[in-house]
Amino acid sequence: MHTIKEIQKEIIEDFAMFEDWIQKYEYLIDLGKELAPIDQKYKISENLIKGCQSRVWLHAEYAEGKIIYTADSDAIMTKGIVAILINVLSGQNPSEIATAKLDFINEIGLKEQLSPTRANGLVSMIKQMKLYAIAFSKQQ
Amino acid sequence: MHTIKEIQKEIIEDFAMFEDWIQKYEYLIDLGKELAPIDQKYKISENLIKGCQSRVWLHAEYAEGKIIYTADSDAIMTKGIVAILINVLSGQNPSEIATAKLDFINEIGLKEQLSPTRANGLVSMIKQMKLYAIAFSKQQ
Amino acid sequence: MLDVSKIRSQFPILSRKVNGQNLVYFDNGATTQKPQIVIDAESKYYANQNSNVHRGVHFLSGLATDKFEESRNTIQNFIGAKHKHEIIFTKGTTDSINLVASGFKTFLNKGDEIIISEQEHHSNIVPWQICCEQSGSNLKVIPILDNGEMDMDFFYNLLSENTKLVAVSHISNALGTINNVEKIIEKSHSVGAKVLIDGAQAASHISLNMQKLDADFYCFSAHKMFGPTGVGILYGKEDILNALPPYQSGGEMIKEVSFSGTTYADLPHKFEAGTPNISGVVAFKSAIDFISNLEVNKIAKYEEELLQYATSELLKIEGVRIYGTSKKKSAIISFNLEGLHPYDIGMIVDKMGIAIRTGHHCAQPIMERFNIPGTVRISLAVYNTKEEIDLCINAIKKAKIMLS
Amino acid sequence: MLDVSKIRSQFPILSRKVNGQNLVYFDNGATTQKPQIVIDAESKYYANQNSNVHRGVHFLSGLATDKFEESRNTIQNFIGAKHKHEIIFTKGTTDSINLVASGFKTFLNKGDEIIISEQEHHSNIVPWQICCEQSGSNLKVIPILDNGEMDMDFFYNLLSENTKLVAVSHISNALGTINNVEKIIEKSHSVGAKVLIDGAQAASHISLNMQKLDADFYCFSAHKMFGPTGVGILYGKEDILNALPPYQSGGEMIKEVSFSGTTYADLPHKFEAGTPNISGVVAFKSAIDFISNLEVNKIAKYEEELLQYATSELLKIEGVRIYGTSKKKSAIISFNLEGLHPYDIGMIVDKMGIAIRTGHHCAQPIMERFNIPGTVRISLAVYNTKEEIDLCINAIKKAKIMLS
Ligand SMILES: Cc1ncc(COP(=O)(O)O)c(C=O)c1O
Ligand SMILES: Cc1ncc(COP(=O)(O)O)c(C=O)c1O
Repeated sequence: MHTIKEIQKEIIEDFAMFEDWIQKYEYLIDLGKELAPIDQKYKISENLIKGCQSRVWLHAEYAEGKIIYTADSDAIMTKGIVAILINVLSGQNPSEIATAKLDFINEIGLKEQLSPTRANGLVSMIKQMKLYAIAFSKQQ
Repeated sequence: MHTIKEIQKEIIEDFAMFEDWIQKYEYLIDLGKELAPIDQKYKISENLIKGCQSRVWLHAEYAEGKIIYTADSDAIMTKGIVAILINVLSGQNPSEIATAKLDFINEIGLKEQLSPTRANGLVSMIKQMKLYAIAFSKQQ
Repeated sequence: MLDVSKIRSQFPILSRKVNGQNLVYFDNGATTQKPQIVIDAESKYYANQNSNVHRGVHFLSGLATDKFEESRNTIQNFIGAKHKHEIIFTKGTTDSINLVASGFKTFLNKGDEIIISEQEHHSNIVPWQICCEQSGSNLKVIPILDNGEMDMDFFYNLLSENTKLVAVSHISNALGTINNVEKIIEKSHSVGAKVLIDGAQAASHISLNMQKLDADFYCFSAHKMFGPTGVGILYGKEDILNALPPYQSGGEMIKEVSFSGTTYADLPHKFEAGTPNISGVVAFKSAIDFISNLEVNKIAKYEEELLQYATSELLKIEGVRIYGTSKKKSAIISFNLEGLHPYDIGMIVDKMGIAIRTGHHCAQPIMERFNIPGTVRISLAVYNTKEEIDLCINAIKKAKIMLS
Repeated sequence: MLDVSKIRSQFPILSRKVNGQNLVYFDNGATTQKPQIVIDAESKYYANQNSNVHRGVHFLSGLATDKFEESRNTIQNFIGAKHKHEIIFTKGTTDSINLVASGFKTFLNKGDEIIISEQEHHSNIVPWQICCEQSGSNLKVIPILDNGEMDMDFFYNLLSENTKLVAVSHISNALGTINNVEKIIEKSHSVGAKVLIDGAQAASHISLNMQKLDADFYCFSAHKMFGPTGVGILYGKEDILNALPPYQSGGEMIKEVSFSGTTYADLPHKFEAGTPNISGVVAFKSAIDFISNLEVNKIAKYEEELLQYATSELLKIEGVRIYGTSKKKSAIISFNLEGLHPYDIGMIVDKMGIAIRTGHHCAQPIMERFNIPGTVRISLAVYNTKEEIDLCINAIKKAKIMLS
């Protein structure tokens, strides 16, 4: 298992290869399509994070000192970004997640999608992922 | 007795003599001071025309086919203009007053003071003078 | 014929780039762009005329007041209102509707009814929900048909002597439907109900005459008609405005204030508490002048041409479904591509410089009606062109390929 | 030291002529003039950034939203608020106070009390009269002393467990008194009452820190601090704003709308229904930057110097009576000349290019208190000079001669 830092570095390297936004978006779309499905029983309104336009469902499970996140979104581009975030944070331990600096967002040019003024629910999703981490770290 | 038109012409000639606003304002102040006082018993709230800043009291009497106006104001400049309006309209017959065009206002440079957006009550005063005329003309 | 390239040259923003592409601005239903004369009117106001209005004796105060009131005159003429003081300056359509809803509730009793439609913008729904809740009245809703028109027969059946107010949009911002407001007003009046028309999407697209239309209230926003943000109009018939209690209080809306009692100023000041958006109101006049110079009817004709073209090009794309297909439509096209989320389409066409809106357009009940999360909306204005439509259609095709 | 001639050069209107004379603008209490950077910020917004905020996916919508929210950040920092969402954009101080008064009435029961002062602007009187009337509460008034200060002992006696809200101005617009709001807040909180401060005259003249001041609400207007018209701020503590019911409804203040029920958005959107005055909000940031660059404390010091000078020069004129003579005063001088009507003085000095305000300054109870029809008011800003004061004093002397 890689650290959050290492995974971010890899992602930055992946994105550095793209020549234009089209390649980048196509990659996000692919990631969205490939995201491991969330168990249907977690796709409920309690797990719904509402942006104005696209919806995100997030579920977190804690086992053996690590948090496993699963998620879904109705918009595929959002789902692609969700996939990256899960890639970075899922499987890490709570205190790492709670204190993680997600610098890679700026560097791969997704800053805009992840700005607090955007209507896609992603900012609330990151907040929610960290809240889970804080809650679970108290159980440690 | 001169007609409304003739009096207006005289006033325009009077004002044409002034070289600057100081002379004009001094003249208005003098007119204000000289305005025949309104009978105290008419200086009541029913006869009050409220601008935002200066107040005007207006009384009208009808006798022998003519309307006699008396008025007062707490601001002397307003009173000066009131004096001119009384000079023009008082002593005329109701139908003349009701239909009078007060062109002289533009020509003597008082347009601004008599614009509907000004806070001195003069526009309402002219309206009120004409309303009296219309009311009395129905008695004719 | 309109000289569109000349019109375009008056809008500085239209020559900017977005994501390296020429901007194609198709989000006019949300807000329009501003011609240079409007921008200049605001600058000029601040550089040369600025002062607080209405109560000052000094020159600048008189000048600002004259400019401010000149705008009121211009708007009176533009919408054919009988009296100047029937024009109330507000912050926008939402503010105008809230003003009426807040006052109107004092006219209502338990069991009275207000009618709106399923097609309304949230700003013409929620104020009435609150108004009804607070007055014990009932809110009735005219459903819409599959083509986006109101179900008029349903409406006629709703009307009764309990109906006190009918509040509907002139043009639906989510579907583009031009509603038969003349008929709605006539029928509503026949049972003694008042009518409020939400004209936010209509005011620069349809020529207006309040005295002919006979609406009791008509609301619109300057920013949707080439004017500044933060300025709206509430038109109301004199007698109703006189009967309506004041809304906000303070500043200029007062005749006399004392601790034993306060009396209110006459129209329009009664409804204009506080320092207004003076620069915005002054600049709004330039926007109206801009529209009047082009002539609303010519604008409407050109927009109709764009609408036809865009609709037919769009329908060539497989899987397109347009919501709002009534015969009388404004240049607003709401659509979805089968199997795709509107948000994804919006994200991709944006990268090609094209500004379209996606989402529920503040009209969630319509989205529920059609059981969709939202739509992609193209809304056109007089400065748009067929070339821009071509660019947009290509971008949508590209998005479809990327997303499928 | 401030370089006043450099400051003046940033205000284009200050080089205009009025009635053939150089403009001397002493009506800053009504509204201030605008520096070029504020004017440019509005133009630039419209020429390059304009779009509706908050819900759009496209580039311009994001840009406009970022600019809009950047203003909120700037204001948060400027007034030392704890949270960004404690900053609500309104139309102006009057709008802000009405918003609070409308919501606060739902917290009140018969017999509860609201305290204001005799010194308040109508915008901080009438909303509370209506709020009390509608909730069956009682309005209590702190009288003012001959020097224009509030009678603090009277205030302490008014305070009781019935007191639910104290609403007073930071600085009196008619008298210039700087009120001891720190004390008022402390004492009010000690009986559990909330405090609203009307900061319309204070926000660019006194350095503010909400977290230290501990006011529950603080209201001010952009147009009185070198910013655009049509923009105001309501600051409120998070928990109280959360408890307060929404004011206007529609547009962005909604989470979900359906005919079975509507839920509201979180702060700050809950209180920002409808398209806001986007260009005004964006340009307001430039006004705050302008103030911050000069530093509020340096502004205050310079204004104090002007105040001292103007007061002493004015008192040399025989028959002058100044209303408002407390030790802590802002650069506002209200006065009358014995036997003369303020309107007449205003008319004459205007002809000499001098813009001063005359009348009751929307504070009629104070005029009643001193038994006068109004006053002449000089209100100074950082771009004013001693030379201008000399011109004004001469003009007043001239008026006195003409009128006597
Ligand atoms: C003390 C005070 N309160 C409130 C107001 C009202 O501000 P606005 O007109 O910007 O709403 C003013 C402005 O005159 C003021 O001086
Ligand atoms: C039909 C309709 N009504 C009301 C509104 C609200 O207008 P504003 O946001 O200017 O208050 C809009 C704007 O989106 C609209 O399209």
